[in-house]
This record gives sequence, structure tokens and C-alpha cells, in this order.
Amino acid sequence: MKKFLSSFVTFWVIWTALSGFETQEMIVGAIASLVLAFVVSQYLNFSFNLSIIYRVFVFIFVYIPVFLYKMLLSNLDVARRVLSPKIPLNPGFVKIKTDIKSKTGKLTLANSITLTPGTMSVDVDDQYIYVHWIDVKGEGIEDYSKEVSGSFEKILGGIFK
Amino acid sequence: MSQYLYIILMLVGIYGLLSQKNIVKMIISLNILELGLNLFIISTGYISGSNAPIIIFENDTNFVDPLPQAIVLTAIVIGFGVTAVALMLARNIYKKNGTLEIDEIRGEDND
Amino acid sequence: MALNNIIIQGLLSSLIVFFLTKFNKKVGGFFTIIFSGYLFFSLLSYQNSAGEIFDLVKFGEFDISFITSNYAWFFSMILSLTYFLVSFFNPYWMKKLINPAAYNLLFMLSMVGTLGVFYAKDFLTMFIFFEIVVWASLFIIPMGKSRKSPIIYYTISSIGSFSMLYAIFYLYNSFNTFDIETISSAVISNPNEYIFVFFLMIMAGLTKLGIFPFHTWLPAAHGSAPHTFSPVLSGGLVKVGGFIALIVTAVIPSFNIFSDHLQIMGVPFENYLIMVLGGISIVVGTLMAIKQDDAKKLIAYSTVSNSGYILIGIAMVDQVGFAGGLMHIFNHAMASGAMFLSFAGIAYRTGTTKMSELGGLIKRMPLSFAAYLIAIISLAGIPPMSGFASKWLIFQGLSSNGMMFLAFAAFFGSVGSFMYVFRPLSAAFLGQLSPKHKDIKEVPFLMQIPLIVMSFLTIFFGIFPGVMLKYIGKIQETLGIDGIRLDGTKIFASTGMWDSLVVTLVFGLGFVVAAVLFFMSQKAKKVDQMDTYTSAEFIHDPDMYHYGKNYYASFENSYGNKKRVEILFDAIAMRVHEFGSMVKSWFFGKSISVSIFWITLFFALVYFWGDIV
Amino acid sequence: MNILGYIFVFIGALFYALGGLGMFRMPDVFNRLQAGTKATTLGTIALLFGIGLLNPDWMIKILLIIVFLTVTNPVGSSTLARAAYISNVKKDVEKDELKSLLNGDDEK
Amino acid sequence: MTDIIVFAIIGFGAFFSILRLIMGPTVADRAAALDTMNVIITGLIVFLAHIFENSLYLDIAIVYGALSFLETVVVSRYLEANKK
Amino acid sequence: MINPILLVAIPLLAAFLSIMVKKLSGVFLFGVSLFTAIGSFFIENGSYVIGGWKPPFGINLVVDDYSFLILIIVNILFFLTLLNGMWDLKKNETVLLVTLAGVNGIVMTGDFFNLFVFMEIIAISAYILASSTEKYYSVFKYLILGTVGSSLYLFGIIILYGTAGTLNMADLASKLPEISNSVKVLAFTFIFSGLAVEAKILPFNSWVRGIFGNSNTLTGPMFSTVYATVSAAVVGRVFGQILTIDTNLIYAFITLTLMTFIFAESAAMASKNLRSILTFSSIGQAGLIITMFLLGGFYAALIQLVNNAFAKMVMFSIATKTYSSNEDDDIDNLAGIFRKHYMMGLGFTISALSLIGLPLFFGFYGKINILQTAFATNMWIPAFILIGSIIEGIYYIRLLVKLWNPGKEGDESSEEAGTSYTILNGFTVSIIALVVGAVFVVAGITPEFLVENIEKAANSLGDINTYLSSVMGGI
Amino acid sequence: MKRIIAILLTVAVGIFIFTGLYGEDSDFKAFGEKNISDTVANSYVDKNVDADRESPESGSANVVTSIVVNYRSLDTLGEVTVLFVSALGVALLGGFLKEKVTFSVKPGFILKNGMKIISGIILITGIYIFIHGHLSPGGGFPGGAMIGSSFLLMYLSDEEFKTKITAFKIMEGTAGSLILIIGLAGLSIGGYFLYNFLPNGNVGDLISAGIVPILYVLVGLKVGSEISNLLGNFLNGEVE
Ligand code: NA
Ligand code: NA
Repeated sequence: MKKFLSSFVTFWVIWTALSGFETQEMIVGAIASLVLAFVVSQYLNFSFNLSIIYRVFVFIFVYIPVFLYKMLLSNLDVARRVLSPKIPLNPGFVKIKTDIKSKTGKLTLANSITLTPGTMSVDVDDQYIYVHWIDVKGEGIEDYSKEVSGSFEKILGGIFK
Repeated sequence: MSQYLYIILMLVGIYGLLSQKNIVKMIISLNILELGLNLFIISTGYISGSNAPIIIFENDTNFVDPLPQAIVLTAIVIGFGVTAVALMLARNIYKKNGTLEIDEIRGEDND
Repeated sequence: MALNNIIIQGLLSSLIVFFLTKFNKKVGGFFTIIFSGYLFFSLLSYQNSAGEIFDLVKFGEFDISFITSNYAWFFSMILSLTYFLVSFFNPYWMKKLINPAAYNLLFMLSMVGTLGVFYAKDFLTMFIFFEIVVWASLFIIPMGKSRKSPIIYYTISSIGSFSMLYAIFYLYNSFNTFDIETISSAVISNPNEYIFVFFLMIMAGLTKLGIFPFHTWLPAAHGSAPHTFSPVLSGGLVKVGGFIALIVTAVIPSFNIFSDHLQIMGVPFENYLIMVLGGISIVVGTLMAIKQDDAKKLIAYSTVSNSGYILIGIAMVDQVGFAGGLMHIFNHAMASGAMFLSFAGIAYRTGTTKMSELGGLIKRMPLSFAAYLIAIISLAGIPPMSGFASKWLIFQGLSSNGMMFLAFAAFFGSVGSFMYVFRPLSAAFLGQLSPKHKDIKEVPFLMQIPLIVMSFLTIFFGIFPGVMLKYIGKIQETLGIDGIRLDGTKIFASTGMWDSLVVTLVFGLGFVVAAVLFFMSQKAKKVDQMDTYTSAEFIHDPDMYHYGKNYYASFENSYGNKKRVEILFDAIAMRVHEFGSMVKSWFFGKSISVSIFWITLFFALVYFWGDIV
Repeated sequence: MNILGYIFVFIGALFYALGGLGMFRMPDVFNRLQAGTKATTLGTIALLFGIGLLNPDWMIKILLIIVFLTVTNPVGSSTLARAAYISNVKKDVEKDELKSLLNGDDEK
Repeated sequence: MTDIIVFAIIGFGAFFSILRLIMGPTVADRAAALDTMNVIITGLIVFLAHIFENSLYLDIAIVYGALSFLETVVVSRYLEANKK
Repeated sequence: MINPILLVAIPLLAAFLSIMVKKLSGVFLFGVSLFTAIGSFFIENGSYVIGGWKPPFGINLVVDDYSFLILIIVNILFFLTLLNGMWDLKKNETVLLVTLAGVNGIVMTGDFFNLFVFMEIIAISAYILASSTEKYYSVFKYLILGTVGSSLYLFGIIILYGTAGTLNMADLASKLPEISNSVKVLAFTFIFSGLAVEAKILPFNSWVRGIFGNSNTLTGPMFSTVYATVSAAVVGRVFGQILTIDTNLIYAFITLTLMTFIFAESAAMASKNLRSILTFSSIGQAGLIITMFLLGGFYAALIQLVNNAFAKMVMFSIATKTYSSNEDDDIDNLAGIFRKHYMMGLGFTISALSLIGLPLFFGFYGKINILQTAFATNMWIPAFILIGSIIEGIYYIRLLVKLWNPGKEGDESSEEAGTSYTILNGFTVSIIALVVGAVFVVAGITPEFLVENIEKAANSLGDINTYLSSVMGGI
Repeated sequence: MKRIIAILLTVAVGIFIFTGLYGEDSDFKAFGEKNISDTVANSYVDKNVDADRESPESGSANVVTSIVVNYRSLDTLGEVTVLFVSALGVALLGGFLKEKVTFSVKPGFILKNGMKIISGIILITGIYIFIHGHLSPGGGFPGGAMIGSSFLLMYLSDEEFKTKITAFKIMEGTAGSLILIIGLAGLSIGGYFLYNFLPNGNVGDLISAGIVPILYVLVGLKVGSEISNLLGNFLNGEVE
């Protein structure tokens, strides 16, 4: 039920984003979302309660700015590497630890890591995220975790559980 | 001029069918032929300086010919269906003969 | 009984015998006698009918209808009589046939087919019944020994019939009718067009008659058909070809139509060419017949030779030879019918027709011997049998026109026929009786009837040929030819005259003298075949010492046993077969690219073709 | 607004160019993916946001597309990187802590 | 004019990804290049919507993006399934 | 009277429903095919527009005497095929329902592109049906050639659309005189080529060997009757009535069709398996029938079409049944099999004799009409036709003689020498064979009762003006 | 040698096509020089095919859609049928293989969980697209294709995702049947099969164009389920 309602709401929001706010569209969108949610919600990971409002708020106003900033940095880093005549690299696969339990949370963290400087998530298991790092710094899991996901982990830990 | 290109694409498909002896390559050749044909069909509807045939403003009728587009939509879907069956056949041929080279496939002709 | 009803009854009777035979074999066989006799006697009354039209059915936009004429009656009598007489054998053969019901159905159907051909008012009707004859007889043949001979039969027949069909539709396209009479008056003004039609249409006659080079189906089919059907094939169905020849040369007056064309010894070159083929057939048939071991094959080749006579006579379209040709149709029907039937009787009793396995049957089957003897005398053209009359007329016709090659061929055929018909006589009836055949008897009474009737008719028309020639004279007049001149038993030809009664008396006298001499000088000791003490050697295989083996060894050695025409046909068949295989590998092979190749080639050709035209 | 929009569009386009160049210049597939993904995601965000500014009516729809691409792009890249790793593409690395997870059963 | 320049810059990026697509050397490289190119093209379609002033292109962009993502996933799964 | 669209819609509806209730699919199949077989008698002449959009803008279905005749034949054949092939359905119920909709649609449609769509429906269904014999390469070949063909067809009609601006048959027929020759040659060549694949014309027909030659009791009769009839009928409609060819291009086509006839008959002569012989015979007959259509001899073409369809129905049913019972169809091994199966033998024989056009059988009536038509054109075509017919007759006679007479060459025909093979599940086939045989005989003697409708159909095909006024309503 | 022949023939066909289409005496319309008023499409654009109908006769803003789902709806029915049969064919052909495509490697966490978000977005977008088929580009087919691809993604990304073929079969069958039932309803209401018996409304509105959007939704659902079936059958290799 929770999944169903969550899915329905998500679908309807997406629909509205696509169609704009028109009565006809909203009604048809509601029906379509309802039907779709009924059919597929069990296969999807849309599951939230009313606290979503608060969490989305945090997400947009805290997480996204940080994220965008990091991403900008990361792109400048990419630009430096790509444009410099001799590409400075020290690549490696390392694993970092995360305390986030929520699947969506881990996913968001992994994606964030991918989009931030020099790192790309390759795989995730129970408590580790495996990362390809262009320029490996430090030694040991603590160092890596701090370096790679430090600030995100904190914010996302607040949003997801 | 692009019409010429589409016809040439069709010819490439024909050439492929003439010269290829691999099942998958033949399917690809067939798809190239169809692709060229579909593009050619759309191109026959093109009218210089006209828009996509979707009415956004009232009384706007300066459109390209919509019929070829409708036809191509159908042709593409049909082509998709045929290709699906063709690939499945290729899979079965491979399963049965262990090869996709026509020369190595056992003949199935009944004398 | 109206003609159309007779035909319909004939068709229905074939279905009836089918079911009767399914019900009881013997009953079905008897009913073929009843039905064929019924047809024969029903048709008797049309002797003097001419121009009566009977509609059968409407076939799409075409009418299938019949017309009476004296030549049609003449042919129909010969054929229905042959069928009727042969049918007496049927009840005895039912248990020997693998599919008696179908046999009887096809037997009756082919009989009705021949009648339809003769009385056809138009070419379409003629063709329909001609084809019925072909396919009905076709399926009887493999009930015998061969699965290959019907194919040869069909192939050659269809070459003929399809040529005729082409000609018929060619005419239809020109004159918009199939009607024979209308066409025959219309083509007079188109002689050059008629050449084409003439040759195409007569192909049907040539193939059916078994004229060289289309003779190969006769030994194959007659030789391997069920024994009771061979007399029908040879004595009867072949004559349908004679009828087609008659239509093309005489009913459509080829002489008048071609009168402006090149004439060879008094006949248009078109007719002459046909006669030459007849002459070649006489020679080839005779030569091949001489060295056959199988009596049925031998008679089949003799049929080739006799068809040659018939064709020459009919193609001559004159006063004498033409009459001879028509009469020979009857004579040959009776003679070859009798020959085949007597051998059918032998086969019925002994199970074989191979001469080297037979001998001495005269003591066991005297009636069959007598019928055979009369038949061969007739065929050899020796008085007083009817065969003499027709051969003499044909010979007269040829020599009066100065056609020396053909006259020689006719003479050769007569001499040769002595040799070949004597061989079965001596090998099967005379000589030593094989120990295997010690206990056999003469054929049953019912089977004796046709032998007696045929022998009687052969003798009767030998003594009184005028009875038949008078009617033939009327046919000639109907066709616009001078009728043959008769005066009592005297027959007149341009170079001579002959009184059949006198000749018969002379021969009768001679026969009596010979008989007296024979019985007075019975001193020779009879030696049994196994009685070999004189050379003190035991004979393990009596057949090895049978004198019917290698009877004419010297002849056989002189021209070998190579059947050149068969080889030719085989080669043609092989080419078609090879072509078919080539088509399969070129157009229906495994490769897809090859198909695309042909398709694109077609486009390329259309492009270039489009430019040229 | 227009100028701002175009600035974003320009930035986006530049990042696209950067992404393409990175894809070309980087030495192995993992580095290429890194460069490509980061640059094109930011490029998309900037370009689409710029166009949204230029056409305010479309803004919501464009934001949806941005969200969509911002989710799919890194997921796609990660998936591809994992696949590349598993399929034993030559990797030029000093340290490899991933081996234990993905290729554990392959080491014989 | 601006549009053309933007176009050219985007084209620059697309060009290099196509170059990588052609050069490979591994299937993974090509897939990566294709993925990048597809994202660039998606952006390009949105830009075209702006140029033609037709919002209908935005829907096309979504469809294109979805299908290109599908393609990446399929290739990835294929690569994984056919590991050497 | 029923609306002819039901002949398409009901089978399609049943097809969609049948995948949801698998268990009933057989019931649907037989019920619906019985419905269409009966329903096809109850449709009325006229032009039926889809969605109410008048031609040339909408798609229309045309029922005239021609499509009426073809529909009746096809639906009856389809039903008979099902009766015969019910042992080889192999989960193909839904595909068959779609096939039924496709064949009914393609016969009636009045629109060139819609014809393409139906053509593809039929073709894909055919690929799937043919796959049930597990000869995948043969099916693949069929698919490639079929798709090339349909692409060529589509190319052709698009060229016509690009020139005349319409896809409606009637509209195009009336605009045809305005189209330049070079475009016509190109478009007609491609359209003909496209149709020629399904119509089995050389060189587009190399797929036939693998498909027909390996057919089972369902696909054999289905392809050789239903598909054959429909594909020839479509060529008749398109090139006999709509796209009349007034240039020398017609001779290019006739050369192909005549070559098809003679070449295929020769190939049949060189074949030794029953199904293979019938395969090439089918190809040959297609060549003959389409020659007739191209020559304008619609009556002759239709008579031969009917003759061939029903004869092949019987022969292919028996041949495939023989194969499925014995896993062999070499005619040497089958010698005398008809002795065991008298009724089938009789039906087969009558069908074969009718097909080769012997008198007393319906086929003879076809033969004389064919010759009449051919002679009206020139002297050569009938000559070629007769040569092909001789070959055809020879191999059929050879076949029949073998199948009826057990034993080896030179031995007396006897039961003991017969084949050990038997034919299983032959009851339905026997009945069908006997009924068809009886009809062939009766119609061979008095064709009237059968040819009346054929004549009407031929006349309607020859009468473009009635067609135009029926479709365009006098526009 | 074979290659040369192939090239020559291809070139010959090319010349055939080019001279036929663009030769001097050809009246095939050159690229871009077509005049729409020469074609039947002119009436589609002007929406004046039938003078007797209410105006506008087709409420669809997308003229291609009005052709596909209204003027030439039978073609569309035909093409979904083609897809239907090919899906079936793939299933039947797969049945002969009697084996299933299995993944030796399980999908990764990122993909697996990413997809549980992404496929939702794709699904609703696909539905959005075919519901708006009469207004914007795309329609039943691209929308259906998106549903199909979402299905494929779920399959590829989740080894536990059981292909609910029966569900898709029911959807496919129902959608197809409904198209025909609507068509037959048109036949009984308006006298024509697939007759548009609902009011057209205003061009550009979501609820407009009568049965067109309904049909297109059904087409979309049908195509989506067909593609899903097709892929499922392809991967699954099992029937039923
Ligand atoms: Na990416
Ligand atoms: Na024939």
C-alpha cells in the first residue's frame, strides 16, 4: 500500500511535469498514474511517507547545492586532466564504507560519487561502495571513505536512513 | 539530394544480399535495405520550406506531406516484427547447425 | 436408339460395370460383354444414316455433339465389334487382374471414347473423346507387367494429341468454330495455312497408328498390357489414328486444297510425305517383328507394319488404294485381334507368351491354332483370306501411280510378314510340346466365340470382299472420291482385275491336294522331346534345345537389336530430366544470393529491354 | 534572462565538448567513462537549464529531463564500468579492491 | 549566429565520441563512447526544440534518452554475460 | 447479409482473445473459420469504407464478383485445410486466425498500402507456420525473399504515390494515363516483383522448394491452396485490372511467367519425392495462371485457379499425410500405396487428371479456355503452354502409375509386391478427396453449374469502369 | 569475380532506379518539389475529406496521427497484428529451442536499484506519450516501444524479475480485442468499421479527436505488451 501510494504520487508528479497544470491533463494523468501504480508498484522502489516533504526540502536546498558545487569542481578536475598535454593519473579500484541502509540512499550516494571529482562507483554491496578512482590518495578504507564520500554521506544520511 | 543517398543505401542493402553468406549479415543487409527505403519514403513527402504536420497554430497548413510519415511508421513496425522473427530463426539455425554460414548449413531440400 | 443416348448409356455402363465388378468380379466381366454387345448392335442401325446431328451436352460456350456419316459408321462397327469380341475374354481374366473393377470401367470408357471420336461433329468433341481413349487405355496398361510403358504411351500420345489440339485451336482462332464441316469448306481458300494444320493434326493419327518414328509405344504398351487388352489396343485403338488421318486427308479434302502445290507422282507432296512415313513403318515394323521372341511384341511390331499399309491407303485418297486402306483397317482388326486373343488364350492356359517356352500346342489347343493360322494367312496377304484383298488394292494403288519405293515397301512387308507370323506358329503351336504343358486344355467355350467369329469374318470377306468394298465405295463417294469399281465378285483396279471367288476356289483346290499328300505320307516317327537316347546324353533343360530360340538368328545378327528410335526418345527424355535438374540447381538451390542475383539480373534486363523496345 | 540562458547553454555545450574530448583522450575505458559521464551530466544540466531559461514555459518539463538524465547517466556509466571490469578489459591500476567482489570465482 | 556556435561546440564533443566509437579498441570502449554520444545527442534534440521553437522535440528527447539508456544497459549485460 | 469487414474483424478478434484463453483457441479457430466459410456466401457487392472515410482518402474494401468468388474459394479451402491438418496445428491456432483475417483482407482491399500490410500479415504468419516443420533455413530463405519482395512492392507503390499522389487502387487506375512511361516501367517492375515472390514466379520463388517440399499436413495444403489462390488473385487484381500495362513491359513479365511454367514442370519431372513433385507443379501452375491474368484471359485464369486450388488441396493433403505417416515420400517406395487407400487414390487421381486437363474432368475446360486465350495473343504462347503441359502430363501419369501399381518393372502387378507404407488418419482426407473428385467429374462433363460465378468474376475483373464507379461513387 | 558481378548488378539496378525516377521523361516529383495539393494528403491537412462531417472532422492536432489512427486506421490495426504475430512467432520459435537465456553474472546493485526508479519514469513517460499521440509526435508506437524497453530493462536488471508473460498476454489480447470492439461499435453506430463515433472536441485538447486517442492508447498498450512479450519470449525460450 505504501509502495502503491508512493508510486502513484511519483507518477502523477512526473505526468504533471510533462503536461503542465491543466485540469483535463491532471485528471487523465491521475487515472493513468493510478492504473500504472496498480500494475507495477511492487516492482519499483518508490516508498515514502509524509516526511518526504521535509526530506525533499533538505535534498533540494542542502544536498543539491553541495552536489552541484562538487560537480563543478569535478568537471574542472576533468578539464585539467583532459586538456593537459600529459594526463596525470594514479588510477585504482578501492572500496569505501557507508552506513546508509536505504537502497535508494546508497544508490544516490553511488551516483553522487560517480559525478564528483575523480571517482566513479562501479558496484555496491551491503556496506561498501567500490569505486574507480583516477588518482588514489591515502591508504586504507577510512582514508578513502573520507576523501571520496565524506560530505555526501553526512547529508544523505540525514535524508535516507 | 538526400533522396539519392537513400536510394544508394537501398542499393547497399541489395549488394549485401548479393554478396553475403552469413545469416546475420544478411539480416543486417535486409535492414539496411529497409532503412534506405523508409528514408526514401519520408523524403518523398518532404516539401521545401514546410513544417512537421502538427497543428499548433490555427489555420497553419504549410506542412510537409504527412502520408509518407504515416506509412513509414507502419513500415518500421512491420520491419521490426520481421527482424525479430528473422533473428529468432537465426538462433534456431545456429542451434541446429552450429553455424551461421550458409555454405556450412545442411541443405533442407526435398528432392 | 438415338446416338447421343447410346453414348450416354455407354458412359453410364462403364460406371455400372465398375460397381458390379466391385460387387462380384465375374458378374462384372460378363456385363462388359452385354454392354459392349449392346453398343455394337445399337449402332448397326446407323449404316445408312448421314448428317443426323445429336447434341450431347453444352460445354461452356461449346456444344458437344455428334453427326452420323458412313465412314464414322464403318469405323465404329470395326471398333465396337473388336471390343465386343474381346470382351468375351473378360470374365476369365478378372481374377488375374489386380484391379478388375477399374479394368472394366476403363475398358468400357475407352470403347465409348472411340465411338465419340468417330461420330464427333466438331474437332473439340473429337479431341475430348480422343483424349478419353488415351487416358482410359493408359491406365489399363500398367495392370500388366510394365510401369514404364504407359509413360511411353502417354508421352507419344500426348505429342500427337497436343499437336492436334494446337491445330484445332489454330483453326478456331482463324474461323471461330470447331465444326469439321464448316472448317473443311473454309480451309479450301487457305491452302498454305492448312499445311501447318495438316501436319500438326495428322500427328495425332501418326502417333496413334504407331507410324515411324512414333512406333515405339506399340511394342512397349501392347507387349506389356494385360493379355486381354492387347487385342483391343492393336486391333482397335490404333484404328482411331486411322480415323484422324482420314479426317485430315479425306474429310477435309487435302487433295483439292493442295492441288496447287508440288505434286509427287500424282499426289501432293504433303500427302506423299505421309505415305513415305507409312512405307518406312512397313519396313521397320517388319524387320523388328521378325526377331521378337515375345509373341505379343511380335504382333505389336506387325501392327506397326500394318498401320503403314493403312496410312498409305488413306493418304492416297484415290479410287483403289484408299479403298484398300479402309478395308485393311477391318482386316487388321480381325487378324491382329485373333492373333492376340489366341495368344491370350495360350497365356491363360500356360502363363507365358514367350515362344521359347512354348511349343506343340496344336494338339492341346487346336481351335486357337486354327484361328491363329487364318489370321496370319490374312495378314500375310495370301488368298483367300480378306487380308489379300486389301493389300492387293493398296499395292495396285501404289504401282498405278508409279510409286516404286512404296510399292517395294508394301511387297517387302508382305514377304516379311510370312517370316514373322510363321515364327509363333511354328514355335508355339508346332514342334515339341513342353513337358510343363502336358495337361493343358483348349480355352473355355466363351473364349472360343471371338476366335470363331473373327476367323469366320476373315474368311468371309476374303471370299466376298465386294460386300465390304461396296460400302467403302459409298464412303469414297461421300468424300468426293471415285468409288471403287465392283462387278459381283470382281474387283477392278486401274492395272488389273481380280475375281475373289475364282481365286478362293483355286486356293481351296490347292489346299485339298496338299492335305491329301500330307496324310498319305505319314511315315515319319514321332520323337518325344525328352527321348534323347540317340545321342546318349541327358537333357537337363529342355528349353535350351527349343528350336523356337534364335529362330531367325541370321537376321538378328545382320541388323542387331539396337532400337535407335527408342534410344533417341530416351535421350530426349534424359535431356528434359537434365534440364529439370539444372533448373533445380540454378533457380532453386540453397543460396539466397543466387536468387537475389537472378532478381537483380531481371531488373537489369528490364532496364535494357525497356531501352531497346 | 536571455543572456543568462545563453551563458548556461554555452557552458553546457562546452562541457559536452569536454566530455567528448575526454572520451577520446583518456587512456582506458574507466577513465574515459569518468570523464565522459561527469562532463556530459553537467553539460546536460547546464544546457537544458539554459534552454529552460530561454523558454520558461518548458521549464518543468526540462527539469524532468534533467532529473531523468542525471539519474540514468551515472547509472549507465556504473553499469558499463562494472561490465567492462567483469569482461576483463585491460585495467591499468595499482590497487584493485574490486577483484574480491566481482572476479573472485574467476581466479583459478 | 550564437546557435551555430553552440551547435559547433556540441558537434565538437560528438565528433570526438564518434572517433572513440570507431577506434574502440574494446567493445566496452565503444559502448562508453556511444553512451556519451547519446547523451550529447539528447541535449542536442532539446537544443533543436529551442531553435525550432517547438516543444514537441522535448518528448522526443525523453524517448531518445530512454532508448539510449536501454542500449547501454543491454550492451553492459551482454558484456557481462560474455566475459572471457 | 453481413458486412464483409467481419470476415477480417471476427478472425482477428478471435485471435486476440485466443491468447488469453489458450484452451479455447482450437474452438475459436474452427468456429471462426466455419463462420467465414459460410459468411463469405452472404456478403453483398459494393465498396465498404473503413471509418467512413470515402476513397481515395480512407481505406476501402471492395466486394465485386471477383473478390466474392475468391473469398468463397479461399474460406472453403481454409476450412478444409484445417480439417485435414488438425494433427499438425502445433500451437498455431492464433497464427491461423490471423492468417484467415489476412487473406480475407488482402482479397478485398482497395488500397495499395493496405494491401502491403495484409501481405505482411500473411507473410509473417506463413513464416511462423512454416517453422513448425523445423526447417529453419528454408524459412529463413523464405523470410529474406519475402521481405525483399515486400520492400520492392512498397518501393513501387511509393514511386506511384510520389508521382500520382494517391494510394487508392481505383484512384490510381484513373490517374494512370497521366503517369509517364519511365515511372510506370520502374514502379510496375517493382510491384510485380514484390507480388511475384508470393505468387511463386521465377526467379522470385526459390523459397518455395524448401517450404512446400518440407510441408506438413497443415502447411502443405495451406500454402498450396489458400496462399496460392490469394497470391495469384492479387496479381490478377493488381495487374489484370488496376495497373494495366500498355507497354512492352508485359512481355518481360509474360516471359517470366511462361519460363516459370516450363522450367518448373521440367523440375517436377526431375523430382522423385511426392511433395517435391507437387511443389514444382504448384510453381508451374502459378506461372500458367498468372500468364493468363497478364494476357487478360481472366476466365481461363480463374478456372485454372479453382482447378489447381482444389486439386492441390487433395493432392497435397494426401502427400503430406503420406509423409507424416511414413517419414518418406519417395515415389519408388510408395508404389501401389493407392491400392491400400482406394478412396484417397481415386481422389488423387481425379485431381491429377483434372490438373493436367484431361477430358471428363473439370481441368479440361480450363485447358481449352487457356488455349483460347493464348491463341488470341500470338502463336508462340500456346505452343509453350502445350509443351509445358506435355511435361506436366508425363510426370503426373508416371506418378499415378507408380502409386497405383505395386511391384517392379517387368513383373506382373501384384498385391504382395506392394509397399509396406500406410497412410494414417486418412478419413477426412478421403472424404474431401472423394467430394472434390466427384465435383471435378461432374463439372468436367457439365461445367455450367460451376463456371457461372467464375464467368461473372472474370467479367467483373475485366470491367474497370464498374469497379471505379463502385469505389469512387462517380467522383 | 562474384564481387564484381554483384557490384555490376547493383549498379545496373541503381541506374534503372535513377533513370526511372530522375530521367528526363519522368514525372516523379523531385526531392522537396512536391506540391501537396497534388496528393490526397492535402485533404488530411485541411481536414476536409468529408464535407458531410462536423468540422473539424478529425480533432487530432498531429496530422500523422489522424492518418494513422483515423483515416487509415485499418493499416494500424494491421500493423499491430503484424507485431502480434511476430511476438507469437518468436515465442513459438523459442519453444523449439526448449531453453532459456540465463545470465551468468547477476546484475549489479546500482543497475538493479537504479532501474527500480528509472523504469517508473520511463513507464509513465511512455504512457504520457501515447496518450498524447494525437497531439504530439510519437504516439502508440514510440510509447509502446518505451513500455517494452522498460520491461526489458527490468528483466535485465533484476534476476528475480519474473516475466509476467501471462499478464502481458492478457493486456495484449484485451487491447487488441478492444480495438476491434471499438471498430465494431463504429460499425453498428455509424455504419462503418472503426467509425469515429465520439465528438471531436477542440483541436489541441487532450480530450479531443473522438476515438483516436482511445485507439492510440490501446495501440500503445498493445504494442508495449507485444514488444514485452516478444522480448520475454526471446529471452525466455519457453512457451506458456
Ligand atoms: Na554516461
Ligand atoms: Na494443364
